[in-house]
Amino acid sequence: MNTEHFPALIVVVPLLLSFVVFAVGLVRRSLCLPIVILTLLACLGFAIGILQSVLTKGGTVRYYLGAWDPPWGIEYAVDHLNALVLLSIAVVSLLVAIHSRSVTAKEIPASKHGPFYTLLLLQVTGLFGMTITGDVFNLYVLLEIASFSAYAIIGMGEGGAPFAAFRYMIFGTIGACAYLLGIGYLYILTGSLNMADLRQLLVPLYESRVLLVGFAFIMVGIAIKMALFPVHTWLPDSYTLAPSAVSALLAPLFTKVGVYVLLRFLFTVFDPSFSSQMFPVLKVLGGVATIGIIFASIMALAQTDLKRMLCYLIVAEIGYIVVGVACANRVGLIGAILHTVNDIFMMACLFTVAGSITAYRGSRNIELFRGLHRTMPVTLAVFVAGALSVVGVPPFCGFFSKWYLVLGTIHAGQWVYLGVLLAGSLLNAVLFFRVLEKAYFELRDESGHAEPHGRKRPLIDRIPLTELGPMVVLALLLIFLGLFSNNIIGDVIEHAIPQTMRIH
Amino acid sequence: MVNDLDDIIIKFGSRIMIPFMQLYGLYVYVHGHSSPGGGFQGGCIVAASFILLAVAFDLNESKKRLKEKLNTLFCAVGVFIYTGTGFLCLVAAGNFLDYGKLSRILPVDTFMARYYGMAMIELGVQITVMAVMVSIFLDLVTRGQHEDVLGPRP
Amino acid sequence: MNRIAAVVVCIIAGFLLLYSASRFPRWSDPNQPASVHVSPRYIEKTVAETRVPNAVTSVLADYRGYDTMFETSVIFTAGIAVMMLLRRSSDGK
Amino acid sequence: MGQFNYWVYVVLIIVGLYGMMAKNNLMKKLIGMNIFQWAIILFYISIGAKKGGTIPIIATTNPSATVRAIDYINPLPHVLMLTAIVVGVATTGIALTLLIIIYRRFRTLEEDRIIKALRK
Repeated sequence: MNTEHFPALIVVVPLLLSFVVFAVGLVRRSLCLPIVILTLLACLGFAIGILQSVLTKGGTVRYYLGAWDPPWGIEYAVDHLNALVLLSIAVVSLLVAIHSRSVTAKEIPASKHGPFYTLLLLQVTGLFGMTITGDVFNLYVLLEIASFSAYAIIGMGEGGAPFAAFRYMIFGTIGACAYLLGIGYLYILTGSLNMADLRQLLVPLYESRVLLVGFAFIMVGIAIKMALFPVHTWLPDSYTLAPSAVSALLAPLFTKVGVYVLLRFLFTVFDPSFSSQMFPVLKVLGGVATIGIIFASIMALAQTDLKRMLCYLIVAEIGYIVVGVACANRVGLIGAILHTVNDIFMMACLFTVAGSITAYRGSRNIELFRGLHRTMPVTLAVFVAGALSVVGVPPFCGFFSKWYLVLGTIHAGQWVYLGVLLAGSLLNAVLFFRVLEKAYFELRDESGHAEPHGRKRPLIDRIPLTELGPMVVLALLLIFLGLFSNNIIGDVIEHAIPQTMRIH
Repeated sequence: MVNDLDDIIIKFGSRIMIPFMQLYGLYVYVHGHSSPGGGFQGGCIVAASFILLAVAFDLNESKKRLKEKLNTLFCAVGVFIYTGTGFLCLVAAGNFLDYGKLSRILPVDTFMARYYGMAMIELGVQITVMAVMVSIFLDLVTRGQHEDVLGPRP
Repeated sequence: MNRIAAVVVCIIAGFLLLYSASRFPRWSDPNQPASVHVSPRYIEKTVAETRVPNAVTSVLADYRGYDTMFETSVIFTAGIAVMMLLRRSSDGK
Repeated sequence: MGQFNYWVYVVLIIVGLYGMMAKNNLMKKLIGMNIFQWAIILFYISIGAKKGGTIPIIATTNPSATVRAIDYINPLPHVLMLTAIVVGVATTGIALTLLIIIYRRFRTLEEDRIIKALRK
């Protein structure tokens, strides 16, 4: 099988294997995770292959499903932007899956491992599919697959988790239906569902009020799915109460795929000129995002629950990315795309650490960080790497994307955005200082955790290597992404910027 | 469940109706190509017959006819048939789901290959829809407590 | 509080929807864009290209068969979700 | 009255949206969610209508016969909505499951009481 089929395979292989995992889970539960990991490894291979073929071709790689030409059939259109996001999803989901082995064993009863891993794989399928598709309705269906598996897995948790999942479901359904309604408006105006086709057909309709309302509904739908500030309320509850393995997968990926969809609609389905001039959407988004950054950063400061704190951080990070988009210039957009990718890795890093610590300590309270550097030095070092990256300290990747975001706001002359970006980073620094102070400088570790009984394999940091390895890899990736950010921008992101914006 | 409400009319009536419902479900699937219908509708009708069995008699009766584990397996088998058909097209050197290329495997021309490819995936849809509808119904009415509905315990 | 927010959102959404619905192409107009751009091929070519006279089936299973695959997967997802969620609370008794 | 379908769908959407946001009982929220979804389905189906068109099942099986698109209604919205219906069924299934678990845990489906119980 040659590379031309990779775009289909990257979605279909995890889908097919999820059924296999389910069937195998009925017979032998221990085989589920190895199959999941092998599948994700294959997906990583496909993602690399896709990125390579996009780079060698230097343009959009298209794949016609069922061999029907685009406006009639469904097409996959992969350009630099999707290829980059696909690769990030593949890497992070693989690492999180490996990491999830021991965490899942602690958190989820063995009888449910089969369905759990099936849903995990379906989740990844949905995310891949949303990223790669070139058809607006296909995106909706895949969005629902990803959402359903999220609702179900979040609903598994203890205490208020089913309630959080239900609220997430109500919000998610409003979002998905608003999106469906929006594409219905596009359909009634043009008769097409293909993104590339829509772009051409919509140009003469930019004055139409039906189109404006449809566009507004699509934006609302995507905003809910990516947890933009006023409609983020579903996120902290549901991601906090989700099992750790899943929050480490959902938190970095789902919201960022939402950002990707936003970029797709703003700059591919609609012409950039429409989004920036005809309709004040970028101004609205930017204004909302600035409030969101400040609000979420302050809310994060107020939390005593580690995971909930990180959840508010996600809302703030989404704000940063949207501010970059709202600058509507080349540098700002580079910053936004780079920050999307970086944020996937930063959040994966932080959430895997949070998962390990909570699984080890049995509680999510930040107080439990006290004296953690003695018992879990490596894990804590990984957390520091993630924290420094979020704050934006030079060798780590977060610095470079924030640098571009700052440059973007300066180019656009948006001093409010600039101020908010800097203030937000400062708040994040305070936030992490508070946590790390507990971990490093408050020495008493009175909780007196005994060594885990009956351990079978050598443990570093009192956690198995399968758990520690992925975290360390993620931390190293943060540095690598930082060091090679120039290459990433030059080779990939530059080509993902819409033509009309490259001139600056 | 319904034991104290042992109604002969309901039992007898559903006993007569169920085979016809299942036959009709299959008819709707088979004729989906030339009349309203298809895998989803047919699957719903077949599932309704099992649900009627569970309502008119009791859950055990329904589960005697459709073993829980088999039903669970069917959920995966249906989608597997669908996706597998897609992969078959890849093997036949076409794009994913390009049934036309199945003519290299099946003894028919390109157009009829599309016809039969569709029949194949509709079968997958039918099986999955049937199994999932029954499974959701049984899980919801028993609130997951019914031991046999739940499959093996750890 | 909740109710006031709901009323506000409903009024805004209702205004937007009515505002746009008045400018829709006329209902059941055979010449509206949705009826002339992509869909005619499905009707005119379904027999020629797939030998299936039911255009809904041919679009569902062939032209847009990929959507249907995920539609089936959605059903499958729901099935195992229900199974997993309910089964769990029974063995955690 | 030509746009009747579209007015009806707007009304249904508002009803559903209000139910989802304002109702205190989770079951009523779910019902609102269903109304919302069906409203969108009605909207799509309305797009497919053509005056004088019949159901999109071609009367001939002769591959070379000419078929006029104007005689048959638009099949695409119907296909899309078949998918949306399935999504609706799946949502309802998962939502009912979650409601069962919520009820088992909190012995109520009133949102304010659940929140109160969670605060404790």
